[in-house]
Amino acid sequence: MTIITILGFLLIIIGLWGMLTRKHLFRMILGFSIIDTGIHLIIVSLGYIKGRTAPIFDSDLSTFDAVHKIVDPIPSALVLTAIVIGLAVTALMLVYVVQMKRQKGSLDISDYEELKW
Amino acid sequence: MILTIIIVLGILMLVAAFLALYLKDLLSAIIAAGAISLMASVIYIILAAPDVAMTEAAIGSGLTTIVFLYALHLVKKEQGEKND
Amino acid sequence: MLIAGAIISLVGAIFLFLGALGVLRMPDLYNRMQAGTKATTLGSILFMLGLGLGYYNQICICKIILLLLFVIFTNPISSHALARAGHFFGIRLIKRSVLDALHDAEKESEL
Amino acid sequence: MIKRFFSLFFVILLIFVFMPLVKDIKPLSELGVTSQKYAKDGAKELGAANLVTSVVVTYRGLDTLGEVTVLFITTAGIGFLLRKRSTGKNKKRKASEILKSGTSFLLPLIVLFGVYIFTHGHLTPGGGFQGGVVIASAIVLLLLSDINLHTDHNILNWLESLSGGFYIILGLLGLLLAGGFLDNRFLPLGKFGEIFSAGAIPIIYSLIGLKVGAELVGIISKLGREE
Repeated sequence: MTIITILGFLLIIIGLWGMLTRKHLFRMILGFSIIDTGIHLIIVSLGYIKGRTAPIFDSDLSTFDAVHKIVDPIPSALVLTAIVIGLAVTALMLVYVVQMKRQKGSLDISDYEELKW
Repeated sequence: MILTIIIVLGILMLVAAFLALYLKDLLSAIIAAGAISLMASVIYIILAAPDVAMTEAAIGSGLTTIVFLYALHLVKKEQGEKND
Repeated sequence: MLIAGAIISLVGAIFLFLGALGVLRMPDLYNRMQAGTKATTLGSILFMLGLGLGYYNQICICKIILLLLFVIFTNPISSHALARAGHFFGIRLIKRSVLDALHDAEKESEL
Repeated sequence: MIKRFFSLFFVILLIFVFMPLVKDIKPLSELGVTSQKYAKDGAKELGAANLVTSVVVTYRGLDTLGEVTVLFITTAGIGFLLRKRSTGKNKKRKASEILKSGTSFLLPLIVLFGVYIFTHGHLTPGGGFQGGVVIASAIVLLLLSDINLHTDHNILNWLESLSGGFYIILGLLGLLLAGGFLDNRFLPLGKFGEIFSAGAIPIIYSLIGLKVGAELVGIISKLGREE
Protein backbone atom coordinates (compact mmCIF):
# COMPACT_ATOMS: atom_id res chain seq x y z
CA MET A 1 0.00 0.00 0.00
CA THR A 2 1.58 3.22 -1.12
CA ILE A 3 0.23 5.41 1.66
CA ILE A 4 2.05 3.30 4.23
CA THR A 5 5.26 3.58 2.23
CA ILE A 6 4.91 7.38 2.33
CA LEU A 7 4.23 7.17 6.07
CA GLY A 8 7.40 5.16 6.55
CA PHE A 9 9.46 7.72 4.60
CA LEU A 10 7.98 10.56 6.67
CA LEU A 11 8.92 8.70 9.87
CA ILE A 12 12.48 8.21 8.59
CA ILE A 13 12.79 11.91 7.78
CA ILE A 14 11.42 12.99 11.17
CA GLY A 15 13.76 10.62 12.97
CA LEU A 16 16.77 11.82 10.97
CA TRP A 17 15.85 15.44 11.66
CA GLY A 18 15.65 14.63 15.36
CA MET A 19 19.01 12.88 15.31
CA LEU A 20 20.65 15.82 13.57
CA THR A 21 19.22 18.71 15.53
CA ARG A 22 18.54 17.54 19.07
CA LYS A 23 21.37 17.91 21.54
CA HIS A 24 20.33 15.46 24.24
CA LEU A 25 21.79 11.98 23.79
CA PHE A 26 18.58 10.20 24.73
CA ARG A 27 16.68 12.15 22.09
CA MET A 28 19.14 11.04 19.45
CA ILE A 29 18.54 7.40 20.37
CA LEU A 30 14.79 8.01 20.30
CA GLY A 31 15.24 9.40 16.77
CA PHE A 32 17.14 6.26 15.84
CA SER A 33 14.31 4.04 17.06
CA ILE A 34 11.81 6.12 15.06
CA ILE A 35 13.94 5.58 11.94
CA ASP A 36 13.91 1.86 12.73
CA THR A 37 10.12 1.75 12.84
CA GLY A 38 9.89 3.65 9.56
CA ILE A 39 12.21 1.23 7.76
CA HIS A 40 10.26 -1.77 9.00
CA LEU A 41 7.00 -0.21 7.82
CA ILE A 42 8.43 0.36 4.34
CA ILE A 43 9.78 -3.17 3.98
CA VAL A 44 6.52 -4.80 5.08
CA SER A 45 4.42 -2.52 2.88
CA LEU A 46 6.48 -3.50 -0.18
CA GLY A 47 5.33 -7.11 0.18
CA TYR A 48 1.63 -6.38 0.54
CA ILE A 49 -0.76 -7.32 -2.23
CA LYS A 50 -4.29 -5.98 -2.09
CA GLY A 51 -6.99 -8.39 -0.98
CA ARG A 52 -4.76 -11.30 -0.02
CA THR A 53 -4.30 -13.07 3.31
CA ALA A 54 -1.40 -13.96 5.56
CA PRO A 55 0.87 -16.84 4.43
CA ILE A 56 -0.40 -19.44 6.90
CA PHE A 57 -2.07 -22.56 5.56
CA ASP A 58 -5.20 -23.77 7.31
CA SER A 59 -8.63 -25.06 6.35
CA ASP A 60 -9.43 -21.89 4.41
CA LEU A 61 -6.20 -21.73 2.45
CA SER A 62 -5.09 -24.81 0.54
CA THR A 63 -1.66 -25.30 -0.96
CA PHE A 64 -2.93 -25.46 -4.53
CA ASP A 65 -4.09 -21.90 -5.09
CA ALA A 66 -1.76 -20.32 -2.56
CA VAL A 67 0.16 -18.45 -5.24
CA HIS A 68 -2.88 -16.29 -5.94
CA LYS A 69 -4.03 -15.88 -2.35
CA ILE A 70 -1.12 -14.99 -0.05
CA VAL A 71 1.04 -11.93 0.45
CA ASP A 72 4.80 -12.08 0.05
CA PRO A 73 6.35 -13.96 3.01
CA ILE A 74 9.95 -12.82 2.51
CA PRO A 75 9.65 -9.19 3.76
CA SER A 76 7.88 -10.43 6.91
CA ALA A 77 10.71 -12.87 7.57
CA LEU A 78 13.36 -10.19 7.07
CA VAL A 79 11.62 -7.66 9.33
CA LEU A 80 11.13 -10.30 12.02
CA THR A 81 14.87 -10.59 12.55
CA ALA A 82 15.47 -6.86 12.05
CA ILE A 83 13.19 -5.91 14.95
CA VAL A 84 15.05 -8.12 17.42
CA ILE A 85 18.41 -6.75 16.26
CA GLY A 86 17.00 -3.23 16.63
CA LEU A 87 16.25 -3.86 20.29
CA ALA A 88 19.74 -5.22 20.95
CA VAL A 89 21.45 -2.32 19.19
CA THR A 90 19.29 0.22 21.05
CA ALA A 91 20.22 -1.38 24.36
CA LEU A 92 23.92 -1.26 23.43
CA MET A 93 23.67 2.43 22.55
CA LEU A 94 21.91 3.19 25.82
CA VAL A 95 24.61 1.43 27.79
CA TYR A 96 27.20 3.52 25.93
CA VAL A 97 25.29 6.64 26.93
CA VAL A 98 25.32 5.54 30.56
CA GLN A 99 29.08 4.99 30.37
CA MET A 100 29.62 8.39 28.70
CA LYS A 101 27.61 10.01 31.47
CA ARG A 102 29.80 8.25 34.04
CA GLN A 103 32.99 9.38 32.35
CA LYS A 104 32.14 12.98 31.71
CA GLY A 105 29.01 13.79 33.64
CA SER A 106 27.05 15.29 30.81
CA LEU A 107 24.27 14.17 28.51
CA ASP A 108 24.66 17.03 26.03
CA ILE A 109 26.32 16.13 22.76
CA SER A 110 28.05 19.51 22.42
CA ASP A 111 30.10 18.81 25.56
CA TYR A 112 31.89 15.97 23.82
CA GLU A 113 34.33 17.82 21.66
CA GLU A 114 37.23 15.44 21.17
CA LEU A 115 36.33 14.76 17.57
CA LYS A 116 34.92 18.17 16.76
CA TRP A 117 36.16 19.97 13.67
CA MET B 1 -13.06 2.12 6.11
CA ILE B 2 -9.61 0.55 6.31
CA LEU B 3 -8.16 3.58 4.55
CA THR B 4 -9.66 5.82 7.25
CA ILE B 5 -8.09 3.69 9.99
CA ILE B 6 -4.72 3.85 8.27
CA ILE B 7 -4.90 7.63 7.83
CA VAL B 8 -5.89 8.21 11.47
CA LEU B 9 -3.13 5.89 12.70
CA GLY B 10 -0.61 7.57 10.41
CA ILE B 11 -1.43 11.05 11.66
CA LEU B 12 -1.23 9.82 15.25
CA MET B 13 2.15 8.24 14.53
CA LEU B 14 3.55 11.43 13.04
CA VAL B 15 2.25 13.48 15.99
CA ALA B 16 3.75 10.97 18.44
CA ALA B 17 7.09 11.14 16.61
CA PHE B 18 7.18 14.92 16.97
CA LEU B 19 6.19 14.61 20.63
CA ALA B 20 8.97 12.10 21.22
CA LEU B 21 11.48 14.58 19.84
CA TYR B 22 10.18 17.82 21.32
CA LEU B 23 8.48 17.09 24.67
CA LYS B 24 10.28 18.64 27.62
CA ASP B 25 9.79 15.70 29.95
CA LEU B 26 12.03 12.80 28.92
CA LEU B 27 9.74 10.17 30.47
CA SER B 28 6.79 11.33 28.36
CA ALA B 29 8.99 11.34 25.28
CA ILE B 30 9.93 7.70 25.88
CA ILE B 31 6.27 6.74 26.31
CA ALA B 32 5.44 8.54 23.05
CA ALA B 33 8.14 6.57 21.24
CA GLY B 34 6.57 3.37 22.59
CA ALA B 35 3.17 4.48 21.30
CA ILE B 36 4.60 4.77 17.76
CA SER B 37 5.51 1.08 17.83
CA LEU B 38 2.10 0.13 19.22
CA MET B 39 0.32 1.88 16.34
CA ALA B 40 2.76 0.36 13.86
CA SER B 41 1.78 -3.10 15.09
CA VAL B 42 -1.87 -2.36 14.28
CA ILE B 43 -0.77 -1.37 10.77
CA TYR B 44 1.09 -4.67 10.40
CA ILE B 45 -2.15 -6.52 11.16
CA ILE B 46 -3.82 -4.54 8.36
CA LEU B 47 -0.91 -5.44 6.06
CA ALA B 48 -1.55 -9.19 6.73
CA ALA B 49 1.69 -9.86 8.62
CA PRO B 50 0.64 -11.25 12.04
CA ASP B 51 4.13 -12.52 12.91
CA VAL B 52 5.63 -9.07 12.55
CA ALA B 53 2.73 -7.55 14.47
CA MET B 54 3.34 -9.83 17.45
CA THR B 55 7.05 -9.10 17.47
CA GLU B 56 6.60 -5.36 17.15
CA ALA B 57 3.96 -5.21 19.90
CA ALA B 58 6.12 -7.22 22.30
CA ILE B 59 9.51 -5.70 21.51
CA GLY B 60 8.85 -2.21 20.22
CA SER B 61 6.35 -1.10 22.79
CA GLY B 62 7.29 -3.43 25.63
CA LEU B 63 10.95 -4.24 25.98
CA THR B 64 12.38 -1.15 24.26
CA THR B 65 10.45 1.09 26.66
CA ILE B 66 11.66 -0.94 29.61
CA VAL B 67 15.29 -0.75 28.47
CA PHE B 68 14.97 3.03 27.98
CA LEU B 69 13.45 3.42 31.43
CA TYR B 70 16.19 1.39 33.09
CA ALA B 71 18.84 3.50 31.34
CA LEU B 72 17.07 6.71 32.39
CA HIS B 73 17.01 5.44 35.95
CA LEU B 74 20.75 4.74 35.87
CA VAL B 75 21.53 8.17 34.41
CA LYS B 76 19.34 9.95 36.94
CA LYS B 77 20.99 8.08 39.78
CA GLU B 78 24.34 9.43 38.62
CA GLN B 79 22.94 12.91 38.54
CA GLY B 80 21.74 12.87 42.12
CA GLU B 81 18.87 15.10 43.06
CA LYS B 82 19.26 17.57 40.22
CA ASN B 83 16.37 17.16 37.88
CA ASP B 84 16.16 16.62 34.14
CA MET C 1 -27.61 -14.82 19.38
CA LEU C 2 -25.85 -12.34 17.17
CA ILE C 3 -28.06 -9.47 18.30
CA ALA C 4 -27.58 -10.27 22.00
CA GLY C 5 -23.82 -10.36 21.47
CA ALA C 6 -23.95 -7.05 19.61
CA ILE C 7 -25.89 -5.38 22.42
CA ILE C 8 -23.47 -6.63 25.08
CA SER C 9 -20.47 -5.44 23.05
CA LEU C 10 -22.14 -2.06 22.60
CA VAL C 11 -22.53 -1.72 26.38
CA GLY C 12 -18.88 -2.67 26.76
CA ALA C 13 -17.87 -0.06 24.20
CA ILE C 14 -19.85 2.58 26.12
CA PHE C 15 -17.96 1.67 29.29
CA LEU C 16 -14.66 1.94 27.44
CA PHE C 17 -15.66 5.38 26.18
CA LEU C 18 -16.60 6.47 29.71
CA GLY C 19 -13.22 5.25 30.92
CA ALA C 20 -11.44 7.34 28.30
CA LEU C 21 -13.58 10.36 29.26
CA GLY C 22 -12.70 9.80 32.91
CA VAL C 23 -8.99 9.75 32.14
CA LEU C 24 -9.38 13.11 30.45
CA ARG C 25 -11.67 14.78 32.97
CA MET C 26 -10.67 13.57 36.43
CA PRO C 27 -8.66 15.95 38.62
CA ASP C 28 -5.65 14.01 39.92
CA LEU C 29 -3.57 10.90 39.21
CA TYR C 30 -5.40 8.46 41.46
CA ASN C 31 -8.86 9.40 40.25
CA ARG C 32 -7.71 9.11 36.66
CA MET C 33 -6.18 5.74 37.33
CA GLN C 34 -9.35 4.50 38.94
CA ALA C 35 -11.44 5.58 35.96
CA GLY C 36 -8.92 4.10 33.56
CA THR C 37 -8.85 0.76 35.36
CA LYS C 38 -12.34 0.04 36.58
CA ALA C 39 -14.23 1.19 33.53
CA THR C 40 -11.87 -0.42 31.05
CA THR C 41 -11.82 -3.74 32.92
CA LEU C 42 -15.60 -3.98 32.86
CA GLY C 43 -15.70 -2.64 29.32
CA SER C 44 -13.25 -5.16 27.91
CA ILE C 45 -14.92 -8.03 29.79
CA LEU C 46 -18.30 -7.11 28.32
CA PHE C 47 -16.85 -6.54 24.87
CA MET C 48 -15.18 -9.93 24.73
CA LEU C 49 -18.24 -11.70 26.16
CA GLY C 50 -20.37 -10.11 23.47
CA LEU C 51 -17.90 -11.21 20.82
CA GLY C 52 -17.97 -14.77 22.13
CA LEU C 53 -21.77 -14.86 22.20
CA GLY C 54 -22.05 -13.41 18.74
CA TYR C 55 -19.75 -15.92 17.07
CA TYR C 56 -20.69 -18.85 19.26
CA ASN C 57 -18.61 -22.00 19.04
CA GLN C 58 -16.80 -23.97 21.69
CA ILE C 59 -13.17 -23.20 20.88
CA CYS C 60 -13.97 -19.51 20.66
CA ILE C 61 -15.69 -19.53 24.08
CA CYS C 62 -12.75 -21.36 25.68
CA LYS C 63 -10.25 -18.86 24.31
CA ILE C 64 -12.39 -15.94 25.44
CA ILE C 65 -12.68 -17.32 28.97
CA LEU C 66 -8.88 -17.64 29.14
CA LEU C 67 -8.49 -14.08 27.89
CA LEU C 68 -11.00 -12.84 30.45
CA LEU C 69 -9.15 -14.57 33.29
CA PHE C 70 -5.92 -12.97 32.14
CA VAL C 71 -7.48 -9.49 31.95
CA ILE C 72 -9.12 -9.91 35.37
CA PHE C 73 -5.82 -10.85 36.97
CA THR C 74 -3.42 -8.49 35.25
CA ASN C 75 -5.36 -5.23 35.05
CA PRO C 76 -5.84 -4.61 38.81
CA ILE C 77 -2.30 -5.75 39.66
CA SER C 78 -0.67 -3.40 37.18
CA SER C 79 -2.75 -0.41 38.21
CA HIS C 80 -2.08 -1.20 41.88
CA ALA C 81 1.65 -1.20 41.23
CA LEU C 82 1.41 2.07 39.31
CA ALA C 83 -0.64 3.81 42.00
CA ARG C 84 1.70 2.63 44.73
CA ALA C 85 4.73 3.83 42.82
CA GLY C 86 3.03 7.19 42.31
CA HIS C 87 2.30 7.44 46.02
CA PHE C 88 5.89 6.75 47.03
CA PHE C 89 7.16 9.05 44.30
CA GLY C 90 5.41 11.86 46.13
CA ILE C 91 2.42 12.72 43.98
CA ARG C 92 -0.15 14.48 46.12
CA LEU C 93 -3.84 13.77 46.37
CA ILE C 94 -6.23 16.51 45.35
CA LYS C 95 -7.29 18.80 48.19
CA ARG C 96 -10.90 17.67 48.27
CA SER C 97 -10.13 14.01 48.97
CA VAL C 98 -10.74 12.78 52.50
CA LEU C 99 -8.91 9.49 52.97
CA ASP C 100 -5.35 8.30 52.33
CA ALA C 101 -5.19 4.83 53.84
CA LEU C 102 -1.65 4.03 52.72
CA HIS C 103 -0.31 7.23 54.31
CA ASP C 104 -2.13 6.45 57.57
CA ALA C 105 -0.81 2.90 57.62
CA GLU C 106 2.74 4.13 57.09
CA LYS C 107 2.40 6.55 59.98
CA GLU C 108 1.04 3.83 62.22
CA SER C 109 3.92 1.53 61.44
CA GLU C 110 6.40 4.28 62.18
CA LEU C 111 4.97 4.99 65.58
CA MET D 1 22.58 28.32 13.60
CA ILE D 2 24.86 27.34 10.71
CA LYS D 3 24.64 23.79 11.94
CA ARG D 4 20.86 23.81 11.88
CA PHE D 5 20.83 25.06 8.28
CA PHE D 6 23.26 22.31 7.45
CA SER D 7 20.95 19.66 8.92
CA LEU D 8 17.96 21.15 7.12
CA PHE D 9 19.89 21.07 3.87
CA PHE D 10 20.83 17.46 4.50
CA VAL D 11 17.26 16.37 5.22
CA ILE D 12 15.93 18.17 2.11
CA LEU D 13 18.63 16.52 0.04
CA LEU D 14 17.53 13.15 1.40
CA ILE D 15 13.92 13.95 0.48
CA PHE D 16 14.97 14.79 -3.08
CA VAL D 17 16.98 11.61 -3.37
CA PHE D 18 14.18 9.41 -2.14
CA MET D 19 11.29 11.16 -3.90
CA PRO D 20 11.63 9.30 -7.22
CA LEU D 21 11.88 6.02 -5.33
CA VAL D 22 8.60 6.65 -3.56
CA LYS D 23 6.94 7.84 -6.74
CA ASP D 24 7.99 4.81 -8.73
CA ILE D 25 6.90 2.20 -6.23
CA LYS D 26 3.90 0.40 -7.65
CA PRO D 27 1.87 -1.96 -5.50
CA LEU D 28 2.64 -5.56 -6.31
CA SER D 29 0.07 -7.50 -8.25
CA GLU D 30 1.85 -10.85 -8.39
CA LEU D 31 4.41 -12.57 -6.21
CA GLY D 32 8.06 -12.49 -7.22
CA VAL D 33 9.79 -15.56 -8.64
CA THR D 34 11.31 -16.70 -5.33
CA SER D 35 8.12 -16.16 -3.39
CA GLN D 36 6.14 -18.05 -6.01
CA LYS D 37 8.42 -21.03 -5.57
CA TYR D 38 8.10 -20.82 -1.79
CA ALA D 39 4.31 -20.55 -2.00
CA LYS D 40 4.02 -23.44 -4.44
CA ASP D 41 6.43 -25.93 -2.91
CA GLY D 42 7.12 -24.68 0.60
CA ALA D 43 4.36 -26.52 2.42
CA LYS D 44 4.97 -29.76 0.53
CA GLU D 45 8.75 -29.68 0.87
CA LEU D 46 9.10 -28.70 4.51
CA GLY D 47 5.71 -29.55 5.97
CA ALA D 48 5.25 -26.32 7.93
CA ALA D 49 1.91 -24.54 7.79
CA ASN D 50 3.34 -21.11 8.54
CA LEU D 51 5.27 -20.04 5.48
CA VAL D 52 7.09 -17.22 7.29
CA THR D 53 8.50 -19.78 9.72
CA SER D 54 9.80 -21.99 6.95
CA VAL D 55 11.45 -18.98 5.31
CA VAL D 56 13.04 -17.86 8.58
CA VAL D 57 14.21 -21.25 9.81
CA THR D 58 15.10 -23.17 6.69
CA TYR D 59 15.17 -21.26 3.42
CA ARG D 60 16.98 -18.29 4.93
CA GLY D 61 18.40 -20.09 7.94
CA LEU D 62 21.82 -18.52 7.50
CA ASP D 63 20.26 -15.08 8.00
CA THR D 64 18.85 -16.22 11.31
CA LEU D 65 22.21 -17.65 12.32
CA GLY D 66 23.83 -14.29 11.63
CA GLU D 67 21.09 -12.50 13.53
CA VAL D 68 21.59 -14.69 16.59
CA THR D 69 25.32 -13.99 16.35
CA VAL D 70 24.70 -10.23 16.32
CA LEU D 71 22.48 -10.60 19.36
CA PHE D 72 25.19 -12.57 21.16
CA ILE D 73 27.81 -9.93 20.36
CA THR D 74 25.64 -7.07 21.62
CA THR D 75 24.90 -8.97 24.82
CA ALA D 76 28.60 -9.56 25.34
CA GLY D 77 29.28 -5.86 24.72
CA ILE D 78 26.68 -4.81 27.27
CA GLY D 79 28.13 -7.23 29.80
CA PHE D 80 31.57 -5.81 29.15
CA LEU D 81 30.46 -2.19 29.51
CA LEU D 82 28.48 -2.78 32.68
CA ARG D 83 31.16 -4.56 34.64
CA LYS D 84 30.52 -4.86 38.32
CA ARG D 85 31.38 -1.71 40.19
CA SER D 86 31.89 -1.88 43.90
CA THR D 87 29.45 0.61 45.30
CA GLY D 88 27.50 0.38 48.49
CA LYS D 89 24.11 -1.20 48.33
CA ASN D 90 21.39 1.36 48.56
CA LYS D 91 18.09 0.68 50.17
CA LYS D 92 15.16 -0.18 47.99
CA ARG D 93 11.49 -0.18 48.71
CA LYS D 94 9.97 -3.59 49.21
CA ALA D 95 7.38 -4.74 46.75
CA SER D 96 3.83 -4.90 47.97
CA GLU D 97 2.05 -8.10 48.95
CA ILE D 98 -0.45 -7.93 46.10
CA LEU D 99 2.28 -7.67 43.50
CA LYS D 100 4.18 -10.59 45.01
CA SER D 101 1.23 -12.97 45.13
CA GLY D 102 0.05 -11.82 41.73
CA THR D 103 3.49 -12.52 40.31
CA SER D 104 3.61 -15.99 41.81
CA PHE D 105 0.31 -16.73 40.08
CA LEU D 106 1.02 -15.07 36.75
CA LEU D 107 4.67 -15.99 36.18
CA PRO D 108 4.13 -19.70 35.31
CA LEU D 109 1.27 -18.75 33.02
CA ILE D 110 3.37 -16.23 31.11
CA VAL D 111 6.29 -18.66 30.77
CA LEU D 112 3.87 -21.37 29.61
CA PHE D 113 2.47 -18.96 27.03
CA GLY D 114 5.98 -18.23 25.78
CA VAL D 115 6.75 -21.94 25.45
CA TYR D 116 3.46 -22.44 23.61
CA ILE D 117 4.35 -19.67 21.18
CA PHE D 118 7.70 -21.11 20.24
CA THR D 119 6.66 -24.76 20.05
CA HIS D 120 3.72 -23.90 17.80
CA GLY D 121 5.74 -21.61 15.57
CA HIS D 122 5.27 -23.78 12.51
CA LEU D 123 1.47 -23.89 12.81
CA THR D 124 0.30 -20.50 14.05
CA PRO D 125 1.72 -16.96 13.93
CA GLY D 126 4.64 -16.68 16.28
CA GLY D 127 7.87 -18.50 16.83
CA GLY D 128 11.19 -18.38 18.57
CA PHE D 129 11.72 -14.64 18.66
CA GLN D 130 8.25 -13.84 19.97
CA GLY D 131 8.34 -16.65 22.54
CA GLY D 132 11.74 -15.53 23.78
CA VAL D 133 10.48 -11.98 24.18
CA VAL D 134 7.44 -13.16 26.15
CA ILE D 135 9.70 -15.15 28.50
CA ALA D 136 11.93 -12.10 28.93
CA SER D 137 8.91 -9.99 29.87
CA ALA D 138 8.01 -12.59 32.50
CA ILE D 139 11.49 -12.14 33.96
CA VAL D 140 10.92 -8.37 33.99
CA LEU D 141 7.84 -8.99 36.12
CA LEU D 142 9.98 -11.11 38.46
CA LEU D 143 12.62 -8.37 38.70
CA LEU D 144 9.95 -5.80 39.51
CA SER D 145 8.23 -7.86 42.16
CA ASP D 146 11.12 -9.35 44.10
CA ILE D 147 13.80 -6.73 44.01
CA ASN D 148 16.53 -8.58 45.87
CA LEU D 149 16.54 -11.42 43.40
CA HIS D 150 19.83 -12.19 41.71
CA THR D 151 19.47 -13.86 38.37
CA ASP D 152 22.05 -16.58 38.24
CA HIS D 153 24.25 -15.61 35.33
CA ASN D 154 25.93 -18.98 35.20
CA ILE D 155 22.64 -20.68 34.38
CA LEU D 156 21.88 -18.05 31.78
CA ASN D 157 25.29 -18.44 30.16
CA TRP D 158 25.00 -22.22 30.09
CA LEU D 159 21.50 -22.08 28.65
CA GLU D 160 22.56 -19.66 25.96
CA SER D 161 25.69 -21.52 24.95
CA LEU D 162 24.01 -24.92 24.98
CA SER D 163 21.10 -23.79 22.83
CA GLY D 164 23.45 -22.02 20.43
CA GLY D 165 25.65 -25.10 20.17
CA PHE D 166 22.75 -27.45 19.59
CA TYR D 167 21.46 -25.07 16.92
CA ILE D 168 24.74 -25.41 15.03
CA ILE D 169 24.78 -29.19 15.59
CA LEU D 170 21.27 -29.51 14.13
CA GLY D 171 22.38 -27.46 11.15
CA LEU D 172 25.36 -29.75 10.61
CA LEU D 173 23.11 -32.82 10.94
CA GLY D 174 21.01 -31.36 8.15
CA LEU D 175 24.16 -31.00 6.09
CA LEU D 176 25.14 -34.63 6.72
CA LEU D 177 21.80 -36.42 6.51
CA ALA D 178 19.68 -34.22 4.25
CA GLY D 179 20.08 -31.59 1.57
CA GLY D 180 22.14 -28.84 3.15
CA PHE D 181 23.01 -26.74 6.17
CA LEU D 182 19.95 -26.23 8.42
CA ASP D 183 17.82 -28.54 6.27
CA ASN D 184 14.99 -29.83 8.43
CA ARG D 185 14.21 -33.02 6.56
CA PHE D 186 16.45 -35.44 8.44
CA LEU D 187 13.53 -36.07 10.77
CA PRO D 188 10.25 -37.45 9.35
CA LEU D 189 7.91 -34.72 8.14
CA GLY D 190 4.85 -36.19 9.84
CA LYS D 191 1.24 -35.26 9.16
CA PHE D 192 0.67 -31.75 7.88
CA GLY D 193 -0.78 -29.46 10.55
CA GLU D 194 0.08 -31.44 13.71
CA ILE D 195 2.53 -30.38 16.38
CA PHE D 196 5.05 -33.18 15.73
CA SER D 197 5.47 -32.41 12.08
CA ALA D 198 7.70 -30.34 9.80
CA GLY D 199 10.85 -32.29 10.60
CA ALA D 200 13.29 -30.38 12.77
CA ILE D 201 11.61 -26.96 12.52
CA PRO D 202 9.95 -27.05 15.99
CA ILE D 203 13.22 -28.15 17.63
CA ILE D 204 15.29 -25.50 15.85
CA TYR D 205 12.77 -22.78 16.61
CA SER D 206 12.60 -23.82 20.29
CA LEU D 207 16.38 -23.58 20.50
CA ILE D 208 16.27 -20.12 18.90
CA GLY D 209 13.57 -19.13 21.39
CA LEU D 210 15.62 -20.30 24.36
CA LYS D 211 18.69 -18.49 23.07
CA VAL D 212 16.89 -15.21 22.36
CA GLY D 213 15.07 -15.39 25.70
CA ALA D 214 18.29 -16.02 27.62
CA GLU D 215 20.05 -13.15 25.87
CA LEU D 216 17.25 -10.64 26.44
CA VAL D 217 16.97 -11.69 30.09
CA GLY D 218 20.71 -11.16 30.36
CA ILE D 219 20.50 -7.64 28.92
CA ILE D 220 17.60 -6.61 31.14
CA SER D 221 18.88 -8.11 34.36
CA LYS D 222 22.31 -6.54 33.78
CA LEU D 223 20.70 -3.14 33.28
CA GLY D 224 18.35 -3.57 36.21
CA ARG D 225 20.87 -4.96 38.65
CA GLU D 226 23.38 -2.16 38.07
CA GLU D 227 23.74 0.13 41.05
